Amino acid sequence: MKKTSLFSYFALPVALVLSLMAPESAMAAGVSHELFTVNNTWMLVATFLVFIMHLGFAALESGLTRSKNTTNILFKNTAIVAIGLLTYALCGFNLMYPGDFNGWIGFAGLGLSLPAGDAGLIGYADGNYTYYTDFIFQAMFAATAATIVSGAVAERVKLSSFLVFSTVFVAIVYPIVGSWKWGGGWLDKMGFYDFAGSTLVHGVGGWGALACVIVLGPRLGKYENGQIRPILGHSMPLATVGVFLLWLGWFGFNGGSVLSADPGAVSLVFVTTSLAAAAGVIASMVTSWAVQKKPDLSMILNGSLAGLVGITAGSDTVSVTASIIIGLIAGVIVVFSVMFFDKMKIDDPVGALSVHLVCGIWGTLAVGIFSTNPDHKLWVQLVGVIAYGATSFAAAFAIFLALKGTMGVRVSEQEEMEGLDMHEHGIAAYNGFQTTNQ
Amino acid sequence: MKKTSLFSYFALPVALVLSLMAPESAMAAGVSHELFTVNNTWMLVATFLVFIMHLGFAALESGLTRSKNTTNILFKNTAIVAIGLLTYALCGFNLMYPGDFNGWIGFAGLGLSLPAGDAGLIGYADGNYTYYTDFIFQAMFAATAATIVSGAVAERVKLSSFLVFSTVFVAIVYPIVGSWKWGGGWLDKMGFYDFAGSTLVHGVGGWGALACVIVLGPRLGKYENGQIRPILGHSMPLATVGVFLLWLGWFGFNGGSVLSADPGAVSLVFVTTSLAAAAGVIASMVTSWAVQKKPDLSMILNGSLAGLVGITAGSDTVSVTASIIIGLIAGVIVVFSVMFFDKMKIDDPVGALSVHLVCGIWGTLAVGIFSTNPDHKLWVQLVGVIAYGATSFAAAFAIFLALKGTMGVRVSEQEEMEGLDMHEHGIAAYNGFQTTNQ
Amino acid sequence: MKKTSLFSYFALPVALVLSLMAPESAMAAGVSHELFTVNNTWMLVATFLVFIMHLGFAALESGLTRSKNTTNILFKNTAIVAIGLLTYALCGFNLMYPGDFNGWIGFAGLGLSLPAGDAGLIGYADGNYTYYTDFIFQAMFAATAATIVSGAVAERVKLSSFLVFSTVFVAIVYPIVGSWKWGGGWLDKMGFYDFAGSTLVHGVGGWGALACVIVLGPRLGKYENGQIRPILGHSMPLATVGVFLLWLGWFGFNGGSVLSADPGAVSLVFVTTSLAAAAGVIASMVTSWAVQKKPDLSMILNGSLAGLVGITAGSDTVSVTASIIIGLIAGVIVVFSVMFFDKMKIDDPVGALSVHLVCGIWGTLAVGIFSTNPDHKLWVQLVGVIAYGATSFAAAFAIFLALKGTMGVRVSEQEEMEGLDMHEHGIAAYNGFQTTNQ
Amino acid sequence: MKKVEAIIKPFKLEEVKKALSEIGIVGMTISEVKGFGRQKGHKEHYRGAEYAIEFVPKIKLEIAVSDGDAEKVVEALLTSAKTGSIGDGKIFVTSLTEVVRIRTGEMGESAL
Amino acid sequence: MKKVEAIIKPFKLEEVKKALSEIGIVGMTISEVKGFGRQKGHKEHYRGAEYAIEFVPKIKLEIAVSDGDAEKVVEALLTSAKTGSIGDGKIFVTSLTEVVRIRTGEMGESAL
Amino acid sequence: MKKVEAIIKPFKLEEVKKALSEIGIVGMTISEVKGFGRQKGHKEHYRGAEYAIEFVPKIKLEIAVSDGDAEKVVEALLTSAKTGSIGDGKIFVTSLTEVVRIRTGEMGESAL
Ligand SMILES: Nc1ncnc2c1ncn2[C@@H]1O[C@H](COP(=O)(O)OP(=O)(O)O)[C@@H](O)[C@H]1O
Ligand SMILES: Nc1ncnc2c1ncn2[C@@H]1O[C@H](COP(=O)(O)OP(=O)(O)O)[C@@H](O)[C@H]1O
Ligand SMILES: Nc1ncnc2c1ncn2[C@@H]1O[C@H](COP(=O)(O)OP(=O)(O)O)[C@@H](O)[C@H]1O
Repeated sequence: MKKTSLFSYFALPVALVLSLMAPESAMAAGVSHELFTVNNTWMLVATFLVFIMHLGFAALESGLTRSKNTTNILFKNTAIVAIGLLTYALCGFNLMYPGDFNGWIGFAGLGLSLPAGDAGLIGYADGNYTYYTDFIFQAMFAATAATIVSGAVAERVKLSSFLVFSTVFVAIVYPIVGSWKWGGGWLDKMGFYDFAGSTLVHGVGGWGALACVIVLGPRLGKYENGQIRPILGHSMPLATVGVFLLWLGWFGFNGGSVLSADPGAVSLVFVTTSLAAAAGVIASMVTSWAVQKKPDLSMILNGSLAGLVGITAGSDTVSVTASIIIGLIAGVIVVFSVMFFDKMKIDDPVGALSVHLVCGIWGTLAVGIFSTNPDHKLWVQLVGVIAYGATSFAAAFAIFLALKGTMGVRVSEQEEMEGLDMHEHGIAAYNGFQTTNQ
Repeated sequence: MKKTSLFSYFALPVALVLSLMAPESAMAAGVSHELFTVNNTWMLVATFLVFIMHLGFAALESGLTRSKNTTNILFKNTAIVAIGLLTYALCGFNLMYPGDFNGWIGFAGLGLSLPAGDAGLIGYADGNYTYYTDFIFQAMFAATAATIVSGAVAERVKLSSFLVFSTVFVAIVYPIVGSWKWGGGWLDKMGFYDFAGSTLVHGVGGWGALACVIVLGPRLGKYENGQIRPILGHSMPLATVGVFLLWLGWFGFNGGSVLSADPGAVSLVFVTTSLAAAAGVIASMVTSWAVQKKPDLSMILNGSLAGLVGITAGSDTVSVTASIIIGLIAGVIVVFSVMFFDKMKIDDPVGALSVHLVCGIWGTLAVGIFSTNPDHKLWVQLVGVIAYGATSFAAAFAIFLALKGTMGVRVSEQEEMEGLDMHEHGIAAYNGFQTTNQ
Repeated sequence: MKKTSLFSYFALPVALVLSLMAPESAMAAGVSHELFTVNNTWMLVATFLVFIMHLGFAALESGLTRSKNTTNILFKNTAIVAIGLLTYALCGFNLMYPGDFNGWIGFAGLGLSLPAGDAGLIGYADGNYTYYTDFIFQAMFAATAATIVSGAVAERVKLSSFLVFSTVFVAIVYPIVGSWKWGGGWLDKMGFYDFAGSTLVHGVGGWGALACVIVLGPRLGKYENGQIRPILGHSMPLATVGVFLLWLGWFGFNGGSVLSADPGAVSLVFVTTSLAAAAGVIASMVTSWAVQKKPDLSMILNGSLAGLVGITAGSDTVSVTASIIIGLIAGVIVVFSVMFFDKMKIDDPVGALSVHLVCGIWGTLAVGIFSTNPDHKLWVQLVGVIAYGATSFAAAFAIFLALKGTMGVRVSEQEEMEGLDMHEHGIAAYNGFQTTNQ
Repeated sequence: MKKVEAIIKPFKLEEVKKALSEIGIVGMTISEVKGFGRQKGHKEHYRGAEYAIEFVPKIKLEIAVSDGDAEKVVEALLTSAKTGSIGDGKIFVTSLTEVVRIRTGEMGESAL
Repeated sequence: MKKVEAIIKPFKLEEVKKALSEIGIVGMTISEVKGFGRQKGHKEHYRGAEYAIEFVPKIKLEIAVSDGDAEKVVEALLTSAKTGSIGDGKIFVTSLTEVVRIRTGEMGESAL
Repeated sequence: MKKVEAIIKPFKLEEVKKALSEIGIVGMTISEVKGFGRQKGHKEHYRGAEYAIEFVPKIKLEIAVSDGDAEKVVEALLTSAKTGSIGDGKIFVTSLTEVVRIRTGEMGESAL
């Protein structure tokens, strides 16, 4: 049971009845102010950890692309955080957690509103966190879904169109499909399980990315005469900084998804998360060493993220050994997946599809295989994967196609060749040449 | 009520009388060891978050300046943290929180001294944190004021003079003016409100920066024949890393200024802080897109900081909607302010004046406009702004002028043209040329 | 008393007897769920702080070396985290904390196993943290020892051999010698004190590094015709980012070594840690300014780390004044030590020997000099230093010599001259040249 | 022997290299340069102030060839580097007094 | 036609460019180079050991001009690039056999 | 006067510089270039796809010398830059019409 029942009722006048509906967590009345405070503190720590993932994405994506597009990528990633937070305040939060609803779509109204009475404090979520903590933690999550798309469409997407796409995707698509599970909707009722968002965040972002990449087409020169021409990332240090920050943020992403500071659960999640990431590194190292004959840094960076995405859905519900297996498999998958998408001429500069989409699916299904909870069924997980895939892909495809027909989604050939930095922003990312202002 | 009454008495022999003076926080006797522990833990988390802001400043300032001065900037920022911490231990802390004093200037003695009895632990601050936590959290704050100056004087200031200036500024000026409000001095008595330091930290640093920049003059070649010649920052990735780390640190800067882990207050501060930053990004994006015709990355980076500085004074006392408005206005202000200072031929390489001084003023006044607390009056806020401005500016001006007359404050023309890195430090920031050691 | 008695018994069926053995901490039965939760939360925060040190090492080491070897360094540092975590799960944890053992070597079995009963939760460590927290916090420590070696052997070591070395070192050597003190072994019984690992982590890593560097020899061209030819680090920003992140991580490294959120102890550790680092900066600045005539950024970066390593052994048990003295001395030592190793033709590209080994020794001895606890004796500290030195050095020397005789430990001359990045990994760290994919 | 130097647009390099390979050129040396010319750099804004980007990134190729091949090389360059818009670049031809292959000490055309 | 190459101090570029514009030069190509010469790099310390900075950053300009303009260009360079202290740099003049404008295929002086 | 240009392997620079100093050369200018030649770049893999590294990092030296010294310089280069394996590089010699020292305005051989 995750973000569900805690949220469904906050619009009710008497929030204290909440305590009667959530038997497996402590009674609101039964949670001391002390425990409430530590729970809330941990959730805020998790919040700033998820925040720093945005810097992780910005660094990773710019590191794995060319320097002539770096300003553009940094700009997008900065803007997306802002867009994500503001739209989530405006409507996303209340779309994702609409309270009592038909299970498919509901809306609790524009803006934020602190529930009356002490429901805004200790009574809000059984003493696990305040209303504001709930909002800000969820808001940080929301923006990550759009950021995933950013990496896949890098180096050719038109800035304005991308900003419009992100706004719609994060303000409407992400929260509506999110409500199906975390808002207590139909998939939640069916028993689908996705602890921290292998599918709800990474899958949704990944499907969106796939749709956009298909509409957009590959970068100029990537596939020529039937051959794949690798386009090298311009800065491995930047990419590495990005991955470590993402891993750091994942302690909050997964650890915060416990939705309290419960010592047993949070510490287990730290262990499974870390070991899956480590296993992803080792497996991708061995795989890339075997397949490419040399150990590819960019692959082990992807490998650690693959392990992290893989463990996200089940990090609280699988054994330590299972977490290692999940990570190992994710690390193997990601290498072949990167090669597969390239063979399909689906151009994804940073490996976002392989990491977030493919390993997001793997992680979600892995719950059905490895969960220690017998209620988790593989077929239900599969239903969830398909439902999210179909909807997110279709929605993103439709939005992006509409943008293509109106504003256009791709920069001009000249702009792409000369770099988006000078054309979209008028400023290069690196201005080290001695001649510029001596 | 902020850092005031908690500190005013710690030199008293019987610290437990404290509990009688602070009715709105829990009685010291009434705070459990558990709550004390979580409060203190949060304050330490906030401490390390503020610490990382120093890396944020170092990265932002070096990113927005030329590569020939990068080593110098990194050096200054590393040294300032050290200077800030050590001088705060030596005298700053006891100047800023002198206990009972005349409201203008007081001094509780050199060095740190753990109050006797359990006043050093749970009894020290009503169970909100220990004496050592208090010191280290405040010490991290102190150094930021000097760092703000560092950015504005970059690329031409003499290293030794700057280090002397910083030492005096952070050891004496910052804590004395700080005592007027946070130490319980005359402005505190008057009802002036500055939650986390829009004026006490950012304003003081900003006024100091303005004084130094005026004494120092612009960089060679910045203003020629009545024209502004932009000097491009050498690394946008570095600047972006800096801004994200600053934003991250702000969760501790503002969140820690609650001075306890109080769930309602800290989570509200997280929300207002984040949304103001996000609003700052969006507003500066729109403004720079409209004014400059292209969306300027350096402007939205400044924009997020503008929002953060703007919300700093009132982040616990304004509504969520107000926080967005404050951020939006800050984001607009910062763009025009950058242009204004350039027109005035006041050369500020990183926008420190616009971000910290101008938006610091705006944030302080915004409390008078948007605060939900009727005790906060706009005119009192204005008095505070003027008092801090006059004093900090005058003090910085005097110190820097004295240095100019003695050690000199500016590097030679040749040094400025060839770069401070080789002349002051004998080492370039980047040594990638193949010829240096093959 | 540190990690000792808490661990010695976790294999016992009735873990609750634990509470009887640890009189100086609260009774397990006596620790409330609230305090347990905050303790555990702090330990998890400390865990992610130690994690980020790995990024710190990666950045520092690649910043202080040449760009042609950067991919290689980033690769090694990413792989080591993974190796460290996985081997610690496999055998390291149970070698280091074997429970009741002969004091020299013991093994509690392969893999992790949650102790039965509530021993895995509140009863596991007197309510200070859970079993999983214990493991993951210790596992993050383990990997740092191997990373220290990485910096010293940079730019010439063969990747595969280094990975094998690290695996053996971190899986077997580090935990076995670690058990002598933290596992409750003979040095613990003798009264040796090393709070957070000046010797157990930094010393062990440093001695290992010394052994490897001696076997490996200096980089080509470092010492020619009896002269030292400095090889400049390629990126000062990267190095600076690394040092700030290490300092950040140290709040968890030392702060987490309190092994609970105890407000007095953790906040004292924050103060001593910060002031020692600051003092290290100032002392190394003054020393390098005096000796080299110019203030060397790379030296003050090493200086802050020197202060941090120096305070690690005694950060909970020395006075604030002592912490400053320890840091100042460390800052002086590190400058001369760097010069000394160079004179000895022991080539250490990043100063790892001076920072971790030399200041690790200094910090361990400093406990004997400055500790407020009369039980800490200088001669016992010296015994510890010698015991750890002899064993770690000998073990590393033997392993690395064996590798030299079999796989070889050094890349070919050509590879070293042209850079490890292209030869070991087939990818340069920076691909900014316009010609690569336009 | 001649040295043909060409200043071209960076994204044309791949094509130029191919064209040269096709006419049998097996060696060349390239470098990053910045060009100033009719292709006036655009005006941009940075932090609110206007600046002209006067120097545009270019690639410089240097190709040593026998006298006979020089014309062929120039022609190959002309067709492969051309986009037709301002800033396509220049070709400069100079005479080489001597060419030596360092590895073998060969001189003259056999060193090419 | 002639190619004038000048090695100058980086911070002089702006001034040199202006001087050249004034005498009607509309095209040039510049690159980053490092110079070794009488302006012996200073001795510096890095991590306690001394090292000599022998290679000093310089800018290289290449300007193709008609034979008649060469002297004017050299003169403009001489006055604008000069500081009077060691390391001001050198000017080299070579003969160009041919110049071609890639965009139009124009040859000779009209290609300049 | 002559300009001797040499394309060499980057790690040979130190040795070459020493060899040139020994024969009395006090000035030179170097730059980073990339070379394309017989030393075919290896094939590498990046993210699973093969790519050829066709351009290899090289250092270009430019040395202006009197006609009489040119041969000596070439010889010094030949011995000091040689490793014997493919890719050692080339030496190109051209005639200089004029050399000027910016600082003093000296011309011809005295400007070297
Ligand atoms: N006189 C010159 N000397 C050296 N390089 C030149 C000269 N004129 C032009 N160039 C180079 O050729 C490039 C293209 O020239 P430009 O005048 O912009 O357009 P076009 O090639 O269409 O005439 C310039 O960027 C510069 O690098
Ligand atoms: N013989 C030479 N060949 C090529 N370049 C040279 C030569 N001599 C000097 N230079 C270049 O000119 C620059 C300035 O020369 P230098 O001897 O330092 O001072 P000056 O120009 O005052 O004589 C050098 O840094 C180098 O780039
Ligand atoms: N025709 C040429 N024109 C210009 N530079 C050349 C030419 N041929 C070779 N080079 C340069 O010389 C370098 C070495 O040449 P290469 O053919 O690889 O080996 P070798 O020097 O052993 O013949 C190349 O990388 C390139 O920089």
